[in-house]
Amino acid sequence: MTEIFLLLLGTVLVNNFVLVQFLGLCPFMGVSGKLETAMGMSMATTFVLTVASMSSYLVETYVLVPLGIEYLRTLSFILVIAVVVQFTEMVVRKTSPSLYRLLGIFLPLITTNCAVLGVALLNTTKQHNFVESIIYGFGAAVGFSFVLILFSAMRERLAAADVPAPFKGASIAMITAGLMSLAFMGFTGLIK
Amino acid sequence: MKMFADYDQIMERISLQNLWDFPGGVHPTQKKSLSNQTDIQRIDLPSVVHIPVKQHIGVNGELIVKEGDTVKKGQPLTTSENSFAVPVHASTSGTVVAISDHVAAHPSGLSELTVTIECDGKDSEYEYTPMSDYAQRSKGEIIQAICAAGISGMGGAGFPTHLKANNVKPIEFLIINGIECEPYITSDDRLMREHAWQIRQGIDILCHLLQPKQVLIAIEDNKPEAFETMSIACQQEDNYHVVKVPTKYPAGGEKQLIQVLTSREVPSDGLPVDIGCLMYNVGTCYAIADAVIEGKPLIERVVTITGEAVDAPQNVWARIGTPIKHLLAQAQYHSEKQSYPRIIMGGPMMGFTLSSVQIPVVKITNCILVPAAKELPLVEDERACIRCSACADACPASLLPQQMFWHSKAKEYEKAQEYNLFDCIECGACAYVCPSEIPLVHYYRKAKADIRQQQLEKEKSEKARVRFEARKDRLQREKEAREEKHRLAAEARKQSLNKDGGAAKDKIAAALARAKAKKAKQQAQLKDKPSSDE
Amino acid sequence: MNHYKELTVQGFWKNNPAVVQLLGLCPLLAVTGTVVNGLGLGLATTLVLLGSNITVSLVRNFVPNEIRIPIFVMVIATFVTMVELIMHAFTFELYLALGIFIPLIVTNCAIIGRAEAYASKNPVHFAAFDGLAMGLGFTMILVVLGGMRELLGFGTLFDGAELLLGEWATSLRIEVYTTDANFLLAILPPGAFLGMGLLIAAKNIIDDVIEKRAQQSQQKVVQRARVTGTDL
Amino acid sequence: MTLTLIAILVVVLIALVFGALLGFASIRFKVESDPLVEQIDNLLPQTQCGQCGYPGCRPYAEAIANGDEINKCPPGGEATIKDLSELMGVEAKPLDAAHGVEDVKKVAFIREAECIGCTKCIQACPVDAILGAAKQMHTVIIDECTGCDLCVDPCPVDCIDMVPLHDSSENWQWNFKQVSVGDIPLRQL
Amino acid sequence: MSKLSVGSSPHHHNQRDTGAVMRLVMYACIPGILMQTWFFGVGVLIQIALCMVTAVVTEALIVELRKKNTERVIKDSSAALAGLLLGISIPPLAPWWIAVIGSFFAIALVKQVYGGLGFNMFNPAMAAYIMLLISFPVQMTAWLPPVSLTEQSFTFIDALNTVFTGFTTDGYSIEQLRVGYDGLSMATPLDHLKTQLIEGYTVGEALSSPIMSGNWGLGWTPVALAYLAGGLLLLKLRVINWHIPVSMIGAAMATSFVLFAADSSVYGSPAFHLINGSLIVGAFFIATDPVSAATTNRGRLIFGAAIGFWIIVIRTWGNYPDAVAFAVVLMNMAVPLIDYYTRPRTYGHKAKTSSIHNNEEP
Amino acid sequence: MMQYAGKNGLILAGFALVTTVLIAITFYATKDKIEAAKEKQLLSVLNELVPEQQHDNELHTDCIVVPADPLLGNKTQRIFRVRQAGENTGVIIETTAPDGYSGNIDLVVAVDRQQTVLGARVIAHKETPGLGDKIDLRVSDWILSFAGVKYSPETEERWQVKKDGGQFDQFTGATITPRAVVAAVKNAVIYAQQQNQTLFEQASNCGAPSDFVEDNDESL
Ligand SMILES: Cc1cc2nc3c(=O)[nH]c(=O)nc-3n(C[C@@H](O)[C@H](O)[C@H](O)COP(=O)(O)O)c2cc1C
Ligand SMILES: Cc1cc2nc3c(=O)[nH]c(=O)nc-3n(C[C@H](O)[C@H](O)[C@H](O)COP(=O)(O)O)c2cc1C
Ligand SMILES: Cc1cc2nc3c(=O)[nH]c(=O)nc-3n(C[C@H](O)[C@H](O)[C@H](O)COP(=O)(O)O)c2cc1C
Ligand SMILES: Cc1cc2nc3c(=O)[nH]c(=O)nc-3n(C[C@H](O)[C@H](O)[C@H](O)CO)c2cc1C
Ligand code: SF4
Ligand code: SF4
Ligand code: SF4
Ligand code: SF4
Ligand code: FES
Repeated sequence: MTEIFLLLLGTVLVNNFVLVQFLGLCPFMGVSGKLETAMGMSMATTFVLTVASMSSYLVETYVLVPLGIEYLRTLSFILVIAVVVQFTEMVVRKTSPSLYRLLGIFLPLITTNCAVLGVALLNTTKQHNFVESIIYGFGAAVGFSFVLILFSAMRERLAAADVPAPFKGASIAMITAGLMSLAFMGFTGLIK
Repeated sequence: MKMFADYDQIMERISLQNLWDFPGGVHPTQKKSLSNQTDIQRIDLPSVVHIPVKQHIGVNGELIVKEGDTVKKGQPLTTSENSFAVPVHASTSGTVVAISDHVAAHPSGLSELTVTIECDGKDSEYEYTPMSDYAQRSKGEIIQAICAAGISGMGGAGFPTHLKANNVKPIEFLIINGIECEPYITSDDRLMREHAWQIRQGIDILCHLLQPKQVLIAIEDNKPEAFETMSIACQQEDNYHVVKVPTKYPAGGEKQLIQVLTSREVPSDGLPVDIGCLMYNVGTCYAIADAVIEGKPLIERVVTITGEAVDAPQNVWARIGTPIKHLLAQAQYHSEKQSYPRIIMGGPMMGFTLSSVQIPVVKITNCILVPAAKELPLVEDERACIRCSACADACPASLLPQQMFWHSKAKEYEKAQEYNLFDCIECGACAYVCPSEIPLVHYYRKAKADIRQQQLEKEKSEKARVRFEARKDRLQREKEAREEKHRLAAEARKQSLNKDGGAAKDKIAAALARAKAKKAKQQAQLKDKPSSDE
Repeated sequence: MNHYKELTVQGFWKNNPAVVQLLGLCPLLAVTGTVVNGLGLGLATTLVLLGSNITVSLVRNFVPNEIRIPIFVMVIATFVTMVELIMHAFTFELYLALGIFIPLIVTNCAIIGRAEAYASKNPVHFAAFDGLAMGLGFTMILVVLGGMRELLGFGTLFDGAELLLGEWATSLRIEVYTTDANFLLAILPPGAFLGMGLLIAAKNIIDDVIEKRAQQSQQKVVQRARVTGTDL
Repeated sequence: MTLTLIAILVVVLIALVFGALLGFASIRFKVESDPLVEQIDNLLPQTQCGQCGYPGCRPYAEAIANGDEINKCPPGGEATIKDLSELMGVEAKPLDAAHGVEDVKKVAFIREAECIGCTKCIQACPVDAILGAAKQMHTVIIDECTGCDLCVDPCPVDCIDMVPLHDSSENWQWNFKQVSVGDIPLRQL
Repeated sequence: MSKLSVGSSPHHHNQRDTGAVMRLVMYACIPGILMQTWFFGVGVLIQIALCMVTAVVTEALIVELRKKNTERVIKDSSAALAGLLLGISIPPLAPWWIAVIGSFFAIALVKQVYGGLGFNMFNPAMAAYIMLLISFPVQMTAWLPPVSLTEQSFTFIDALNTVFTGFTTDGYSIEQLRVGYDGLSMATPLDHLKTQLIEGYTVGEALSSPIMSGNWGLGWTPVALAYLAGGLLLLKLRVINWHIPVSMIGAAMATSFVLFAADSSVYGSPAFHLINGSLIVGAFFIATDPVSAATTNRGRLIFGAAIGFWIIVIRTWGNYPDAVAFAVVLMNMAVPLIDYYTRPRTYGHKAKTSSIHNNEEP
Repeated sequence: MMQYAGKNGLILAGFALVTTVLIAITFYATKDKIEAAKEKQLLSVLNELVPEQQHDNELHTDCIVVPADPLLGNKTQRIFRVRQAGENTGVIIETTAPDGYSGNIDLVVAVDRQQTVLGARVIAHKETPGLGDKIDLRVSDWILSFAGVKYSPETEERWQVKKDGGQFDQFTGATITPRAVVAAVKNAVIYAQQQNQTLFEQASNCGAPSDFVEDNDESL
């Protein structure tokens, strides 16, 4: 139990996917303009990351390893992820328009979020078992959501700030992310 | 909602002088002693009075005088058909010399429809119909009398008093507001000291109308004399209670006073009556007594003229419509004592600056403040908000002024409203304490005005869309009808042509060719100069 | 020809994937500790982008909408895996240095972004050129950022060039200065973000200057359209 | 080698299944067009003035939905751009000056003495805000007029003026600079 | 009559402006600074001066570049205060460029890119401190032992020389100066505890070394108490509210107590945590930075408590022994969110204010 | 509807076929080269410690896995054996220093049969950049100071950092890291001495060679 907790804490804070590991940055920058959107994105990402780490684990252990075709890993993972995501999108769009409004538009973006493939690949390099894989995926997503939401709340505040013209927009967002990442250095060592 | 103290609880605490408090608030220097040392003075009549047709919240009344008419003091100039209209009266006798736009008692300095009367100095009075036996009259009659006397709230908001009095909900507390929390102003103070008895009569009338369980007369503890006289005036009545309220700005705000006395909060989309309270200013009570007992309309009020730029600060009985210039002369104003000439109508916290000395006294004018150079120094430009939240700590409505300011400034009105911008009572406590000297209230006012404007525009664009679409439909229908007609005509022609036989065919071809050429030409024209065709 | 010029300008400046579209940020920030890492990953990305743009453009007419994304990512994944295998075989150390970010080129948003936005709508020669321009534009930013960080963090430039270019390149290494107190911020994650932020700001400043110049020369006016009056 | 063949076969099989799944899903879960244009159109001022370069607000709304810039509507001005930027999730930018500038609100006013009753302005007005019949003088219904000024050009005798709407103390926007009598505002805002 | 001037109400204003507030905070630092100088030498003053000058110059340059009213901006004294607070957290004999780079970073990259005073989201001094710590760990951890423990005594000129050249006039390097009593090199008490624990000693053993006298870190404790006095003054003058200091110290005490109760041989006692390191300075002078702290009262309580919690967690398990800066900057990130969700109930509204974001807090 | 779904399936399958075949071809084309590169990588580290001319066996395959031992950081480790001309001349031991400032430090240590260290290298660590990371050869050549140092119970004293009275330098502001490394190297030598002969007798059991780089993502 403690191990699982530490793994979770480690992925959320110490090795935060966005600020420390540099994964999933494009959506981090792209959809963090508004708190509401960020929350939608967070939920969507959490769902997809968890499912992706689960399904890629299955593909890895039951298809790739037995057949000795690890070199097809990237291809098969991304295929699985893309299909899962797109299928989810279609279903959500049809069955629950309100949920779709919240998550749907972000789902296609997630396929190309490298955090998703990153989780799948890191799971195999770190040789996580099934449960660990899921926890890792979930933790990564929580870490992503966590900083995304904080970041978007900050950016909302930034909207009214008197930022010098050249720094407006992406630049100040990057600098803010940099300072966040600076703060996250404080977590180094929490999990040795 | 917070727990609701019930009647008995409230009365117990009031009798123990153990009141509640409202959050925030500030303690600006009072400077009341400048003007409250002398009796309310009677002053000379001005040579003209400017009486704005509308001096209250609501709609204009119907004018019943025209230029050239002579009017008597107290003669109505407008009538009220609509219950939201309050009539205005000539405040002295004389001749109506103009009914035109005149600069109004409004921060904008814009003009409004105003009746200008040249005074004849006789001050001859109109016939009043007193109603000293009001206790025998029906409520409707009394309310009619209040309305006809042109009374609107004298505490600042200018809400038609007869509307407030025409109430059907049960009232537990009739609250008489003698707080006068604004620094400098002493008009209510003096009125209570000198005319407690008449105020008491006004309260009696209101009690007759509203049947409250309890009357609370709230006076700040910095006015011991007023407290004394009001206590004496009210001592015979069991359910009249004169309450001393700790001095803190803005204790006189309706919502805050209710909170202090009863711990109840007026719901943000509701009215004081919803929680069993109704509030009147002491000046309003005085005017009600005049109106009902003597039938005398509201044509004069007490105005404090104060500030270190006048030599003789005092309270005066000023006729409605008196140009400010006249009052300033009375109090010996010296503009050279000000580095920037500045005249404030109302107090330093909520009053507004006047852009002209021709602006008249209106029903809500309780004070004319002319500060000397160092007295109320002009602030420099605002600095950036340092988010110290001193403003939030001072806000009596528990708002977050700095957030509303950020969003108002960035024109993010939706967010500003999310922070309950419209619950701001514009008391100015926040701007008073702000170390960065940000005119916060100004931003809120701008934002509120903008939001209202945007809503109007939204409605307008909705209307425009409907009309545009209706027009498109109409055009479409017309076009179809026209085509149908053409088709029928063509068919008819065809038939007649067929009868004519072959010779006509050439004719048709020729006509068609002509039509075609014409059309082509037209289109070419249309391309470079799109305009309607014949 | 004009169109090619336009594509080049777009790729390198106006619509640069890294500093304007903000795509492909992860590798951009993660591997730019040195110029050489940046260059290596940039070239790999360019290769993949070129390949995927060509392929996507070729097949764009056969691909049904609903399986568009899976097919595009499959195409990309194939190129990435090939590049990965090749790098693994021939530039082993660089492969190690770039770590997980090579397989992650698959999800480099810039690539799928170009496939969607350009290649799937344009003929193959333009798509190919677009891929090249975008890829090199991306590489340019990787190299500049890598240079900034390497210079501040290590005081060198082109350290480890031999990993990419072979032994001869050792001599490319430039030691700009030495201290015993390197500015570690530059090579740590926060430094990457801050550097990127400054880079974008710099671009904005340059754009501003260019625009100011351009503004003096031209002034466009838009013809107003009329809703009414034409079909009565 | 056979292993490789099997492997390839497996991947192909997976792809087959997935492709079928997506194809199936795309039909099973089909949805109709998006309501975006509607939402955009709701934000536009509906003056139908055409300054954006499109014949009317709705066409411009459609163009925005298809990726056109959001800063082409002068009557809507800054406020509309802000709303649009929020709806579309893009950065707000200043009004494109090529389309005109944000102006004070105006309405058309027909100098009735000069009007010859040609009805051209009626035909030009997109919201039917002008009253009158052929050969009679025309008037503008102020409440209905959107201030689009489309009626000005067609008038053959140039009797239509666009006059700014008056500020009243009720719709005053707390702009002290407009105060006619006052001097310097205490605080420059 | 001349023309009248017009403006918006209120026309009345109380007299304490931003500059006055900032200067009050600076004055309140004086006891702490004096105590620090007493124990750690004049280097402290040199660092403070360097930081303040650089900060003010940087601010002036940038404001000038942005064509704003430079004089007004400088007069608000916020840059000077940020410099001062950075100055007191830099080791007294650190080379001069540490102070310069740090202050420049604080003002240019943490404050002015956001638009200057009031707009920055992060605490400039602390963000700069972290930047320095991770960039130049050697210089930034080179704290001197309290004066009473050093063998060499050094003068103002010595200190100046060390800061600018790295050596005292007698040619001692900072390394040599740091070797104090018993030939042991000196770290701060927190650093000392941390390294001793890694080496496998218990807290008790670690605390018996000369830099500690019992729980009391030598030199550090009086300094902390002096800052406490200044902090209380600020509280009294209502420059700061009680919420942040109280909740921050309270949470730190509570967290460390739980750990201490669980195993007193590996976790420091609450008292140890309270009087060592910069917890007190942090609670009164740093976390209370109005610009980057939460602004609602409930928000401040949460903000302070979270800082206190993270301080103990990072001190205990993190790599960085003095955690105040990290904890403060970490919580700076959460401020907009905290503020958003802790809005007070407005007069006349139901308990839960309506919100368009009806999702719960993550 | 069904045939529509089928068509999509076929298209996707077609793409899958082409792409997998392409990858497979590349894979087989580069396979040997990759194996060789991996081997070379491992060898290059090993050969740095024990130069080519001092051994004649295939270092990277002549390798055993040993169970966890406190002297080797309580983890299963690999040991490579160095033989020359049929003689067992030394071992290269993987070991872990558990008490670095920020956690484990992984090392390889080469020891000859006279308990003299031939060389040591840090493979992976998380020490603070600028402080503890000087143990890394890429940052400073401190680690080279182990080469040629001999261990015996009598010289125990000298196997410490200078501050504690030994012969190894500590770093400015960081003593813990070098202490940990010195101790780990010393323990590895002691382990080699204790196990001495047994290390050479077992059969190789390491399986396919893999490189030393672990946790690549975390040391970014
Ligand atoms: C930010 C920071 C990072 C540190 N990193 C290391 C490290 O990597 N290795 C180490 O031995 N000590 C590290 N230390 C601790 C040293 O500063 C500690 O004081 C020192 O190891 C004690 O040894 P000394 O006897 O040289 O003073 C670090 C300290 C700080 C504040
Ligand atoms: C739009 C509006 C409607 C009101 N309607 C009523 C009403 O129906 N009955 C009533 O007793 N008071 C009514 N009031 C009066 C308020 O309760 C309040 O007494 C008045 O606004 C003066 O408050 P103030 O000066 O504290 O702002 C109304 C006020 C406003 C602004
Ligand atoms: C901030 C604020 C302060 C006020 N102060 C007073 C006051 O001191 N005395 C007073 O009679 N009314 C004051 N009012 C107005 C009251 O809220 C309320 O309108 C009035 O008492 C209702 O009585 P009326 O309708 O007779 O004017 C204040 C209003 C506000 C918003
Ligand atoms: C009570 C108080 C505490 C402050 N603390 C800090 C601080 O910790 N760090 C800092 O850079 N500035 C501090 N300032 C100064 C100022 O608010 C700061 O420079 C702004 O963050 C710059 O925008 C403080 C100011 C006050 C009034
Ligand atoms: S009082 Fe002024 S400076 Fe302080 S938070 Fe409020 S608006 Fe900002
Ligand atoms: S003016 Fe509004 S925001 Fe300011 S203190 Fe008064 S009620 Fe609060
Ligand atoms: S410019 Fe604006 S108002 Fe005019 S037609 Fe276009 S969208 Fe409508
Ligand atoms: S009257 Fe003229 S300006 Fe007004 S809406 Fe009609 S066409 Fe536009
Ligand atoms: S490259 Fe775009 S999310 Fe990582």
